[in-house]
Amino acid sequence: MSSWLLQLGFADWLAYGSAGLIKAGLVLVLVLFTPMLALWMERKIAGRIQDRLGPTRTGGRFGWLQSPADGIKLLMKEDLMPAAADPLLFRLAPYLSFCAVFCLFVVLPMADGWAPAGWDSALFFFLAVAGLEVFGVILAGYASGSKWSLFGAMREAAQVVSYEVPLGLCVVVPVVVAGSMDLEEIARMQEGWFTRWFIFHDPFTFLTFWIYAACAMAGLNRAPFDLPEAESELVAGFATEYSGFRWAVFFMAEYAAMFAWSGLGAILFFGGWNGPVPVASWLGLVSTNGPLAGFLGNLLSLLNFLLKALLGVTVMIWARWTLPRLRIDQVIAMCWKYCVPLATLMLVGVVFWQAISMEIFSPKPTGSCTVRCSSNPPRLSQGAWPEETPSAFPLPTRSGLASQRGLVR
Amino acid sequence: MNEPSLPSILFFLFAGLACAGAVGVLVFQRIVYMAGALLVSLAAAAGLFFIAGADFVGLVQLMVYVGGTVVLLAFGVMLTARRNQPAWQVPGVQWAVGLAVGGCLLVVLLWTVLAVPQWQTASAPEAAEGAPSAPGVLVRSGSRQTSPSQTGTIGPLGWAMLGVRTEQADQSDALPDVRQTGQCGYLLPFEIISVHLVLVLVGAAFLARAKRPPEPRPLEQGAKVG
Amino acid sequence: MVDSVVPEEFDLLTEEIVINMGPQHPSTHGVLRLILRTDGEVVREVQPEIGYLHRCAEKIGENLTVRQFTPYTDRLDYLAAMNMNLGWSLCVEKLLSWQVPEKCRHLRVLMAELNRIASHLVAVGTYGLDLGNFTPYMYCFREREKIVNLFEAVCGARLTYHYIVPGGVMGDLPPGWLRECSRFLDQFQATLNDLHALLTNNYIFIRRTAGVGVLPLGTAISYGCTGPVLRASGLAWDLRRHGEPIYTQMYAPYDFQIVAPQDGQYPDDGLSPPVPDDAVVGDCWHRFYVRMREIVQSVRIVRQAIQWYQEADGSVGEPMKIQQKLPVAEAYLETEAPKGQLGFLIVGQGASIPRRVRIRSSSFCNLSVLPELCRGCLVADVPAIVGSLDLVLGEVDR
Amino acid sequence: METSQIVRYLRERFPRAILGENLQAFDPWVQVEPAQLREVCFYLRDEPALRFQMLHLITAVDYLEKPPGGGQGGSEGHFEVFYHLSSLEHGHRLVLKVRLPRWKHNQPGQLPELPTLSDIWRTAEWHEREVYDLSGVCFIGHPDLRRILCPEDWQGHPLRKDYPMSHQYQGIPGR
Repeated sequence: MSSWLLQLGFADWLAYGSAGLIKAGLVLVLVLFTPMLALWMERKIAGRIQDRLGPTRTGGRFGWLQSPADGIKLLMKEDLMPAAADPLLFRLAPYLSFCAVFCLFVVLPMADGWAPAGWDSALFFFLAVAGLEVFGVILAGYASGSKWSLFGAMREAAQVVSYEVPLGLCVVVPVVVAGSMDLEEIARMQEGWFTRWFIFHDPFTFLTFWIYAACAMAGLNRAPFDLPEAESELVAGFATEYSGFRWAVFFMAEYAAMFAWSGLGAILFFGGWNGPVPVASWLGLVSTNGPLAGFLGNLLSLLNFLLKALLGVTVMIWARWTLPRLRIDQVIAMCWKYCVPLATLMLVGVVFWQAISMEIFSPKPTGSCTVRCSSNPPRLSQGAWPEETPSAFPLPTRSGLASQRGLVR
Repeated sequence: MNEPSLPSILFFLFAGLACAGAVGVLVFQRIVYMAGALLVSLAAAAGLFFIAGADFVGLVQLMVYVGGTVVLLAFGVMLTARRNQPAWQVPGVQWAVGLAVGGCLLVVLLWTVLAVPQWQTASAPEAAEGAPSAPGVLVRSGSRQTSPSQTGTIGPLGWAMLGVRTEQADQSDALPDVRQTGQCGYLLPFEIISVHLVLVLVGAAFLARAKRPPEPRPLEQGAKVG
Repeated sequence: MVDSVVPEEFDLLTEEIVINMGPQHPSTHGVLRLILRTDGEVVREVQPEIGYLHRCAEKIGENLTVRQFTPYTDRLDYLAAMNMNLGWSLCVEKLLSWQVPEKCRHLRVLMAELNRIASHLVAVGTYGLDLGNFTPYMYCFREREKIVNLFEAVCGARLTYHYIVPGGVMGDLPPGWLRECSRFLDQFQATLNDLHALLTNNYIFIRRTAGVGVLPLGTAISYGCTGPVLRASGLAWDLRRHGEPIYTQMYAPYDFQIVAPQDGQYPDDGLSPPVPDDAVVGDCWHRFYVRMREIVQSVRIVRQAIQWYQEADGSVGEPMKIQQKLPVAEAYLETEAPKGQLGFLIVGQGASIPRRVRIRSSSFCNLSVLPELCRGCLVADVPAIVGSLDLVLGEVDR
Repeated sequence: METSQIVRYLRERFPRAILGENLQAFDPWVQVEPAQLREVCFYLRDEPALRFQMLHLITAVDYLEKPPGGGQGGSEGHFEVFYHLSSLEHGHRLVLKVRLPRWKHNQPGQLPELPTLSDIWRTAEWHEREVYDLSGVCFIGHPDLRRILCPEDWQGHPLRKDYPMSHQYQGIPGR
């Protein structure tokens, strides 16, 4: 996009600026649309689980205008702020949370090449920004001035901060398998049949997915780990004093984060934009035969990705309406006593699995192979890596990885 | 100043933010405002790293400092949450001493900065060829045609972990066999030491816990809640 | 030298906060205010404050005749109004030493047990809500609506029925009502199985309730706890079997079990799941489980009551006259309400208006044990314990 | 165990404390002398043959002068406090009655006094608070004698017969 604008002769800051703005706009549409969709799904699924219909009147039989209706209602609500509140922080908190969640979407690759901004350390950026969201909640709890919201904020901070650790460990497992932190690279490696998905790659990644799912739900404060907004104890946790649009922003941040985390789960374990069956390659919708086919293929991939993410959101909603809530000490104990050790075990397991599988499938010729760097430090995903590279240690080289998986480079 | 280029604009923006945040930490009375200002300055520092092309360090800055330390600071603030924050009145003398010491430090810094040869000739930063093409890092065109000079730092870091001296690779084309020359990189041992350090700190914190019997305090009869 | 006081590890002396939970708190059932002195997450001291729903029913009782006071008894425990009316009517009949015809007794048992099922359904549903699970609440209220529709068909009201009155009942059953009632009972067991799956056997529910708020039997008796709270602590004491003759004769022909754990296990009724191994007798889980099993027993009683009612013949008794004179005597009678033993004391003074009406509320005594249960628990446990006591503040405050 | 046997146990143990009894009433009761109430209650609870573990109810009944409506009733003003006890082991029931003057030393405003039973049966703590709150009987030795149902700053005791009905509370008119 930016290079195309550059050719048109714009000044570089104008070109990059406008390209960035356009992409930000697209991502904003996505970040605003998914909470509305998720809210509608939550109401409908909750209704089904509880043997009732859910919204049916707003906008036709299925009540699909319910979310915009809620949004408008929240917009029209009076803008309340408690007297004991700290005015600046009280207003700032929801937007801080929302921006953090917005940044999560920046690195999610919707299709091959369709990532708003992709580095080769995209996953790391995802984790770094995820840590910011809890700061918004803490500010909200503190700025509301009431004991109960302070309680809620402290609980949430304790929970989210402690669940970042197992989440970080779980996320590293697919990185070890893929050998790169670039989400597009990880997704591209899972092309083809669903057997190529990392979740079926080896028993360790399979177990890691379930730990990831549990930790993601806990990290998002979704039931059965939704302590901070535990209605029964803390009324509404940190969001007690919020109403109207500010509360809606918190609400959107939560649902968008839910979508982002299940999207990340889809990329890391369920093959990102690759469907279970390689339909795109059968229909020839690949970028090699023309930009139009490539575009259609990417559209299909986008559909795949969105469906997988929504599947994850559905599971979270389903869990919320069937399971009671855990106590704060049980949640923290589960994190430190079960999730972290298990995730570490899985990490060690997958590392050995990778090392052993490479030794078995592509034994090295005798003598040591030295690792040789090309002129500029090579980028792993670039693949500009000479075939046979001697390495100082009996080290599985990149090419070993490539040949083992039969990737044509 | 000739035609402003994107990196220069961003650079000034982030540098300004960083300085403003730092000053904010000093100026604000309320401790939560200080935490907010600290957050702004550290995030701006992360931005500076991104402009400098060191995306990994930028991310680490974001994750460790902004995501970790400031959250812990806010956590600490909330645990000792006092409604009426004590406003520290700083007597005049301390202001004077502070300004004096700060001033000297500033002078020394400015003197050393201006003494750097490259920055003397060029007034505008974009003239310095050394600055890697930041835009490539920040806003990468979606269609993966990464400009040739595009240098992600994750890859080389990975190899450096395995003992490859990536920084020497730039000079000589063929990398000498690491074992013969014995110039094995020490990044991995360095990392292990830091992890070890974390464990030691956690152990120390655990051992240094205060040990004293709890004194039960009965609820005053008919405690009326204020 | 081993120091005598074993120092409790103290990481950080957190400052204790005094917090108000209620009276508008969503999880305290009705207007109950709890003053919690907490140290971080641990609750050091709980002090219940009641009286927000105090209407001084006893003073009203001293200004109305016994028949006029009956609607007030509906408003005590508004979730089990039939049982309240039954208790009041039996106490008046004891004072006047009346006997109601057998058909009326079976009809009263039928109504009382149906209302017990409805009351326990509310208790189970709101308990799920306290622990964060919204779905069982909906299932319970769906079934309760069916029972309330049956009551509406009988006496026209859905919550405060004023159906069982001293001397008999206000009116006989409408035609087809019994068929409707047995059809409800037939499809009811499916919902119970859903509730067991959602709550009783749910691992998280067990972790939240097993071993929480353990009430030893001695403390329960000393604090006057009765009903499911007492039975869950291991004492098989049910006034329907161990009460006064005027009350136990109503339940004499019925075959049902008294639900109480004998050293951790329950008599098998074939429909309820087993007890998990980390549930301690007298904890929240057992109080919840006793109510679930009592629902099963009440269903059995209602089925038998339908048979007995159809076989019995004669009138269903006619309500006493408004200005009925009371003897100069006192009569105190306790009956087994869903929440516990509900007692009425009437002191007659020869006129139609009694000298004193006194109401022994079971929730009042069950609530008084709360400070004992909540000492040292976590803030998240307080609603779990309050929910397990199944309090109705209308009965506590009178 | 028959109530008459229970009364005989009591009379042997506390000859002077038992002032009267009525076994033919619906609920057989025994009148106890206020001063020795605590000893009688300890005995009733701890005696293996009696084992009255449960205190159901504490009630204060106000026998003021001739009630309106011409019923005979008691003539002079006095208070009677009922204690309903029962034993879960033996299944028998007993009512203790204590007779008190309406006012201490007959000066209006001085609440009559009774020893507390809250350390014998823990349920007495709340019941005594309620009797104090609504009927105005002071219990000596009660750990936390406050009003339980009415607001803290409520004047008067509503269940007394001579309670001014058109009471006004913080500007809210009574009847």
